[in-house]
Amino acid sequence: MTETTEQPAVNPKKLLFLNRKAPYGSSLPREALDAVLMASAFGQQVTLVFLGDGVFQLKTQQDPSEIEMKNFSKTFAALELYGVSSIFVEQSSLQKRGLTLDQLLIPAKLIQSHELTELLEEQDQVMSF
Amino acid sequence: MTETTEQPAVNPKKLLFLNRKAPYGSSLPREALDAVLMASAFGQQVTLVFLGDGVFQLKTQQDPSEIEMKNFSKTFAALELYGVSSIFVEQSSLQKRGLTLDQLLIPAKLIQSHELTELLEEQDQVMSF
Amino acid sequence: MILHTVNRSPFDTNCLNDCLEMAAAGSSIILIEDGVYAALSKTQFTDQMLAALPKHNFYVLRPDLQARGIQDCIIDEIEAVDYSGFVTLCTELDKVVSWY
Amino acid sequence: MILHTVNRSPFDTNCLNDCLEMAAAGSSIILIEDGVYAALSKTQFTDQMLAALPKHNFYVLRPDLQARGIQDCIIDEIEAVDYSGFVTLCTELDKVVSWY
Amino acid sequence: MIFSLAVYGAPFSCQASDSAYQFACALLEQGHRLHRVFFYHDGVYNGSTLATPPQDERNIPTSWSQLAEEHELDLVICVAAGLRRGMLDATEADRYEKPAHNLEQGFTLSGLGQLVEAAMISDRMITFGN
Amino acid sequence: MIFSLAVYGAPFSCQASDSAYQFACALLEQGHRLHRVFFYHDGVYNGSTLATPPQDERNIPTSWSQLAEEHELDLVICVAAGLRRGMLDATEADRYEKPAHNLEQGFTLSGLGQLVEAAMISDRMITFGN
Repeated sequence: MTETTEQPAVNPKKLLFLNRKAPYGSSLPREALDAVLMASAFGQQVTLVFLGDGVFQLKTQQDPSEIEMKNFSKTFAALELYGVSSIFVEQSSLQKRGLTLDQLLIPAKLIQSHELTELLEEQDQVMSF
Repeated sequence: MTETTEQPAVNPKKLLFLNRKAPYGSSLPREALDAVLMASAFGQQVTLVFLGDGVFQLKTQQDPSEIEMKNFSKTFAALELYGVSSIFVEQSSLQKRGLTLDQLLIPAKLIQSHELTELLEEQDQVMSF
Repeated sequence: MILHTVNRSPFDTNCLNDCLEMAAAGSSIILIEDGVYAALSKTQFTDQMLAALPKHNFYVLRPDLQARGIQDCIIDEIEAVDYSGFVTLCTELDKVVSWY
Repeated sequence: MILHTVNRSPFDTNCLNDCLEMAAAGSSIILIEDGVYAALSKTQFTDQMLAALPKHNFYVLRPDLQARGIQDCIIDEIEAVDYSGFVTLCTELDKVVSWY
Repeated sequence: MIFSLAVYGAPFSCQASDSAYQFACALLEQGHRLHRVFFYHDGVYNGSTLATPPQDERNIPTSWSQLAEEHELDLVICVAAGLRRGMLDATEADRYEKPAHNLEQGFTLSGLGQLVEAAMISDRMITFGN
Repeated sequence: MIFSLAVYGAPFSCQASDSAYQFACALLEQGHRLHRVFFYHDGVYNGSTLATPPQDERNIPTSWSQLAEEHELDLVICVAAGLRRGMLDATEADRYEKPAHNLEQGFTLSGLGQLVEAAMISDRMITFGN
C-alpha cells in the first residue's frame, strides 16, 4: 500500500462530485466525502453538489452513536480547511424534503436544476456517488 | 459444510416468497428461486408471488449469454417438478409494465392487490426477496 | 396482523408505496434505516403519510431518526420506538414482512 | 455534451427522472442494466419516454435487453447498441455522468 | 419467543447488518431466543475474519462473533452464496484448493436448508435486506 | 483515447462489475487505452482470490486478472475501503496481524488518490455504480 498525495504534474481539472444518496443507509456518502477531500488535496478545482436524497447528508444534528456508527457528518467541516467552497444544494431536492438552508451544517449555495445542468457541462469529469 | 435436505419433524408451514426485484441487475431473484426450491424440498406449503419489478423475472426469451451470466430463468421450469404450483403475479404490476400472461415463461395466476393482502395474512412466514 | 418494515427512502424508491398498497387495514408499519425519512412532517410525501395514518399503526425507529438528525422534524402521530420496542412489536403481531 | 448512463428501473427508483431533469437539451442518454426497462414501448413509463425523445438522443444497451428478454418490446426511436457502440458514444461525447 | 434473522446486506456498505445486529441484541436482552442468523446474498460478507475497520469504528464480524459466543448463537453463512463471493472455511478452502480461508470464529457455512428450517422452527423470521 | 473506470458494486450480486468488465473489453478491442480500473465501496470485492463460483459460471476476479495480464492493466482497490471489508494483500495482512490475505493476482491496494489521479489523467472516467 502506498498512499501518495503528491500532485501529478498536470493542470488542475474541474471535478464535480454528484451526491445523491442518503447517509447511514449507505456508506457511499462517506466514501464520496473522502474522495472530495483527496481531490482537493491534489489541487483540483472541486465542486460538490447535493441532489435528491443526497441533501440529507448535510442535515444538522446527526448522531449515529446509538447505531454504533461514526458521525461522518463532522467531516464536512474539513471542507473549509481543504479550501472546498464550491458547494451546492439543488433547490427542489431540498424543498421536496421540507428542509431549509439553515438546517444544513455547512454553508451551501442553492442551485436551480437548470443551473446544475450548465454546471455539469462545464466540468472536466463528473464523479457520481 | 453440511447440506441437509432431511425434513425436520414439524408440520409443514405456509411459506410465502415475495419477489420484488428485476433479474440480472441483482442476483437476489436467482437466490430467491434457490430458496423456494429448497423450501419445497423440505415439504413446506410454498407460495411464490411476483410483485413490482419482480414480474420481469418471468419474462420469456431471456438470454444473458452476451453478458456472460447464467440464464437462471430456465430454473423456473423446475418449480413444476418440485410441485410448486401456487404461483401468483400481481396484476397491476404486470399491467404497469406492459406485460401479459402469455409473455411469462411459466403458468402463473393473476392476483389483485387486495387478494395479495389476504394471502399475506394467511401465511406462517413471508420471505422477502 | 402483520408488522411491515420499510427501510428505503420514499423519495428514492417505491418501496413504501408498494407496502402501503399491500398492507391490510389495521396492520402495523415500522419505518427503519432510510425509511425513517417518510416520517418527516413537511415534505412532498407528508400528505400521503397523513392519508395513510388512519389506516395503519405507524412506528419509526428512534435510533435511525437520531442518526439522521431528524428526530425533531417528524409527524406527531407516528410513534418513535427503540430496538426494544421494535422487538416487542414483532412479538405482538403475528408475523413480519420486510420491504426493501 | 454529456453522455448520461442510467442503470436503474424507472418503475423502482427515481434515477431516470433525476437524470431527465438535469440532462441538457441535446444531450445523450444510454439505458443500461435495469435501466433498459425504460425503453419498453407499452408501459406506464412509456409516455414520459416519448415526451423526452425529442429532447435527447436515447440509446439502450442491446446485451442487457437480450438478457431480460425484451429486445422485441422497445420503443422504435431508441437505438440499441452493443458495448462497442457504448464505447464509441463515450468517445463522441465530452464526458460521462452515471446515474445509479 | 423464538426468533430467526435473515441478513442480505454487506457490512460497512449498507445498514442491514447493523440493524440486524442491534435487533439481535435487543431481542436477547428481552429474554427471547435467537434460533439462527442466516447470512445470504451480500450478507455473507458479515463473516469475514479479515475485515479491518479503523480501530475507533465498529467491527461487524467481530461483534457477531462475540454475541454468538455469549449467547451460543448459530451464525450460518449460505455455503453457495459464500463460496461464490469468496467466503471460505478451512474445509472449503481445501476442497477447492484455495490459498486461504477467511471465516470469522462463530460462523459456519451450511446449506440454504438452514434458512428454510429457521423459517419453519421460529415464531418470527425477520429479513434485513438491502 | 484514455479511459479509466470506477467500479462501486459487488461482483456476483449486482451487475456493475459485469458491465464494467464488458465495457473494458470493448474499449481495449477498439484500441483505446485503459489507464486504471479503480474499485471502491463494494467494488473492492472484485479482487477476491477466494471467490469460487460454480465451474460453469463466470469468475469475475479471475476475468479481471486475466484481462490485466493481457493488457498490463492497473487494477487498484482502495486500501481503506478494502481493509474495512476484508480485502488484504500480504503486506496489510502482516501489518494488521491477520491470518490470511485474499487479493487476486493483478490487483493492488492503493489510496484514494489513485481515483483522483485517474480522473485527472483520463479523457473519460466512467463510473459503474449500484
